[in-house]
Amino acid sequence: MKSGVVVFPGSNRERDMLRALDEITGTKPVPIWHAETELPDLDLVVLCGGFSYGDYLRTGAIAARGRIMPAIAKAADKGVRVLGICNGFQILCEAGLLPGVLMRNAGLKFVCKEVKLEVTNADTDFTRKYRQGEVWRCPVAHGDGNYFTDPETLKRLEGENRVGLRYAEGTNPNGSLNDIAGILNERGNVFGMMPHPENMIEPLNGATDGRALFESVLEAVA
Amino acid sequence: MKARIKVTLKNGVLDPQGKAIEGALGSLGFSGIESVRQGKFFEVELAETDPAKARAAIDEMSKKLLANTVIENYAVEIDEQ
Amino acid sequence: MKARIKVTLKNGVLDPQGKAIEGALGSLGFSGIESVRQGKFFEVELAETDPAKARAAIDEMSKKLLANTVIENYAVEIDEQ
Amino acid sequence: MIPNDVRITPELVAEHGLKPDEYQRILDLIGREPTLTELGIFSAMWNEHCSYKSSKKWLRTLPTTGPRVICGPGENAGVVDIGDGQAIIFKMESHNHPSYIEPHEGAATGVGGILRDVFTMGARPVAALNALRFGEPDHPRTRHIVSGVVAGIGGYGNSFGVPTIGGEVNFDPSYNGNCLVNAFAAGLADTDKIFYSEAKGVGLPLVYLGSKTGRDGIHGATMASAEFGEDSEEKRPTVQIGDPFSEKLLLEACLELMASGAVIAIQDMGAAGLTCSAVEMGAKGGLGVELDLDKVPCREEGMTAYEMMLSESQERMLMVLDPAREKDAEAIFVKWGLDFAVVGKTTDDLRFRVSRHGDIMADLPIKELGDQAPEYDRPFVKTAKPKQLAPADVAAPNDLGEVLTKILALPDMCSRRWIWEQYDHLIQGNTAIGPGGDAAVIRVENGPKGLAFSLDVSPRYCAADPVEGGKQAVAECWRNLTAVGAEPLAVTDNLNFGNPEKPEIMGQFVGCIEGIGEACRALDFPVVSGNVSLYNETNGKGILPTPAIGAVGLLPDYEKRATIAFKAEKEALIVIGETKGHLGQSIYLRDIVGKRDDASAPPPVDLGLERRNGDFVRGEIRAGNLTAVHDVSDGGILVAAAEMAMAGGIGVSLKPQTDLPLHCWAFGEDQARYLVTLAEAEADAFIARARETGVPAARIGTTGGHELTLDGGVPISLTGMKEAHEGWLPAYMAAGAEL
Ligand SMILES: Nc1ncnc2c1ncn2[C@@H]1O[C@H](COP(=O)(O)OP(=O)(O)O)[C@@H](O)[C@H]1O
Ligand SMILES: [Mg+2]
Repeated sequence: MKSGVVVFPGSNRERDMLRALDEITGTKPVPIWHAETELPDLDLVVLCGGFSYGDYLRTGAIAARGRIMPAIAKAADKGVRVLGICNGFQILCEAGLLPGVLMRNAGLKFVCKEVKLEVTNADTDFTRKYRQGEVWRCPVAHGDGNYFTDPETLKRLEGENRVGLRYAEGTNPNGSLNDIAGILNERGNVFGMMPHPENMIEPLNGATDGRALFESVLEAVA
Repeated sequence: MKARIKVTLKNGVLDPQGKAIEGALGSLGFSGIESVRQGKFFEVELAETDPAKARAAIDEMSKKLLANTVIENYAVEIDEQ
Repeated sequence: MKARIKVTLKNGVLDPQGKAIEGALGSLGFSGIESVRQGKFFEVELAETDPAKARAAIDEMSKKLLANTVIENYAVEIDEQ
Repeated sequence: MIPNDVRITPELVAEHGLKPDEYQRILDLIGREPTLTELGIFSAMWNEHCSYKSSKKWLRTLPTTGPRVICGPGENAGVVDIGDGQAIIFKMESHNHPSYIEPHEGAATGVGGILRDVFTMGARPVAALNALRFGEPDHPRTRHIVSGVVAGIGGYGNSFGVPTIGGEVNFDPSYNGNCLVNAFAAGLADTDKIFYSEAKGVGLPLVYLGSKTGRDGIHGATMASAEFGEDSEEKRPTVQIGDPFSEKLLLEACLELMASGAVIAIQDMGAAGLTCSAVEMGAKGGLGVELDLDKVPCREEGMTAYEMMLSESQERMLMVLDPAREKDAEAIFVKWGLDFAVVGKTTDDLRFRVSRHGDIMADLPIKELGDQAPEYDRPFVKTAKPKQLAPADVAAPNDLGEVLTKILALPDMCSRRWIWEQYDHLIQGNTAIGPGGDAAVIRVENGPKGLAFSLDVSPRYCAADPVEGGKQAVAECWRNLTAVGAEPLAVTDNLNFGNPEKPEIMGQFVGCIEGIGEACRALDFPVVSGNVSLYNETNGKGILPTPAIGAVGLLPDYEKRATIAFKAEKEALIVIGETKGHLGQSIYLRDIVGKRDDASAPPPVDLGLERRNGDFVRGEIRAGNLTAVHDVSDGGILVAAAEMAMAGGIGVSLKPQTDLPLHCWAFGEDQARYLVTLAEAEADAFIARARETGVPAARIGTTGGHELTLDGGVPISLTGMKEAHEGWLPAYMAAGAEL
């Protein structure tokens, strides 16, 4: 699987992501500089975690208007898988590739801890290697993960089964609507989530529950 | 020419900061606070000297970047002098 | 009674946010932007009906919580009606 | 000709923190009245913070060399060889006064400064820790300072992208008006790609990199060394704002530039930015420096030479570049969107010359400014030796269990989760042991090596007996590294004290350094970097002597590490080291019996025993014989056992074999001790091995169940202990109005 990781000024989990993709997909992912206007031919484009442009103004707001974004939107239209983790999720929302916004955590504090995630839709390109309803361990590390959208959009998201992951067992760390941790676009090829599966892939991390997420995409594009 | 932009959350959009501030003011002993909403405020210095053109430009900037129109409203004020 | 509080950075205090926004507006193709400063904006609904009392209370709140007077200034506006 | 605009009055001299004799020295040096800019430069270079004038004499007594030391004190950070052509580069630095004035930005810029010290030398930061000291919880300002400092540290490190994996926190009235924020950072570099600040070569371009210069923190350096008085409010506007985003860009740009081979010398702009960095680079290289301030990128209109030379705007660097590579260098900085300007050059005349609008604003001898700054041998009185406290002198409580629960919920003893959950301790994906253990451990990229980090000092011990307290701080760091299976390599220190012009405070300083030096020598634990913060007093009230030690250890294989959590039921719990029930200066004595400022002696530190016991434990960990390890410190055996139980979610029943009064056995703080667990079947053989090496080892209990029971006493539920332990800090912070 050919994958690439977009690097914005202020991205800071690109190395974690590159390592995870390398290890799990067996193919070296390519870093993609934000100032590019075209993407190489890829099966998966990842927007990684960090504080792009310091997360100044609004998280992900400035990156979402960056030079590379039109190319990413184009790829998404063509059906290329796009995965946004943490700041990547925030960027996808700001760019309109996913609905809603990620607001300040309800507790108003940055929170770095392990949470439980329930797979509420195992029939997606990003979750198919999990069982429906499976609950897995994953760390979060963010100050703005409080997913919010208007009632209509929320109804559609739920109705169309586009909530892929939910915080489970009372571990919602940010006040997110309906415990939403990760959502899909209509077409199902763009996925955004706040937690960090790339930091849950080897025994060192305490568990390997995050691997299946990347293995899902691997299988989907195969 | 100077422009001032106020960005506020639309009604119905939850405002974690506002809520927290409300609570904090309460525990600081302030009473009779019915609601607190937090927004943003920008001051932009422009080379443009024509107020109309300036307003148009600022409006553009607000739509394109300064406000997330999904959840936020904005109001522009232009300093004539 | 409604109060509006504008909180802005004191002159000369570094404003990383404003700096980043300035850069972003530039790369979005907006020209002639000389400077951008970001501040905060609060709307507070008060039970208080006496404008003078309201102003005094808001002033207190601003000093104590809404503004960090080490680096920020604030300005209060009271809505009479 | 130098335009001498401003008359230099005695008031002006005093305002710059210079003593009359120091000003006289300036006059003798330059043979004329200094310009205002020159006065500012002298005040910056000769203040305590930059010149170490009160501490130098004593710092020299510390051991700073060893087979693994590549670079000791004198550079931005210390450099230690960890094999395979790799080095760990680390240092700790204080930002106490700025953090008291504006907790969030003060702490944030403190983190920014120490990260810069590390990547200035070519290292990518891989770990950050912090040692924090706050006033008593009931003091009206404490909560505000805690919340601001923690948010500031997290806000900066999280955005920059370094895992913040440990530290320590104390609350004490002596910090009411003067909190301590000591930030530690460590980075990895290849031993053949380390960069230094010593300028080399005459006529080479001096390049300014990073953010623009504003009026930030002017006189910050002088402030950082000035005792706080009622007027500290007025000092406020000098506080700098941290910009972690620019710092992250600066990191990437610097590492890229260094890899390109264009960098000859580099120095970050910290305290008194442009002045300190330019003078340090020239003085170290035996070169003069010429600065044309008109070339300095400015954020504000009409900045004067004085302001530019004293500005402490953050996220800035000064470099000497290979002229042939200037263009590539500039391209890299443009790519990262940072300012880049040639602001001067090196000369061969050993002068520091600064010009503005074509006028010479300063023309000074660079050596005397820099490495030949004044030095004092301050008078001191040694702290009187405290008296030993006999176990019998301390009353026994009626209910040990109740006391244990109380201790677990004390401000100094409770869980710090509320703090470290605001720090990204997982980023970079190499965290093997995060916050909450004895030492934090990270994997060295791709393994198998690991690095361990710990910050320690017990100020109450240091106050009672500076020498023993200094030894103990080093010993506890060494023990914490050992307890995870690491070989202790080297230390950095952050010496926080009161006003050195007071002989009894100077006596504390001298005593602590003596103890630190003795311990570092005995444990082959060289001091490779550090920082001194003096005048930590408000209205004449001195802080407890707080020489924080930061230590680094090496694990050949990070998989062979030990953690404190009980792993299984029915395992043997064994104490290593001798338990004598020493209660002098113990948590039990201070917080349960209620004797603060008690004059009793802290536990004596026997460095021979430390080494013998520690080496044995480390060997057993590496041989894979132990399932859990925890060093015994504040609160004694009972607290250590409770922490292991809570961490593992497994109870323990304790059966002490001792003729000591039970509370002395339970809460005594004798040094050089560890608790370890291993399979029941292996216990006897283990104890035998220990005895062969002359290491005291005694079986004290068995793991299992969901309670802690002490010798048949009333069982204490794990849940109850956890509630007490986890509950205090969140409840305390929630009780206030802080955001
Ligand atoms: N207590 C100490 N022990 C050992 N070295 C010290 C101590 N205090 C300062 N140093 C060393 O003196 C040099 C200057 O210290 P400092 O001014 O804090 O560094 P920087 O200028 O990089 O902030 C550094 O190399 C530091 O390691
Ligand atoms: Mg430095």
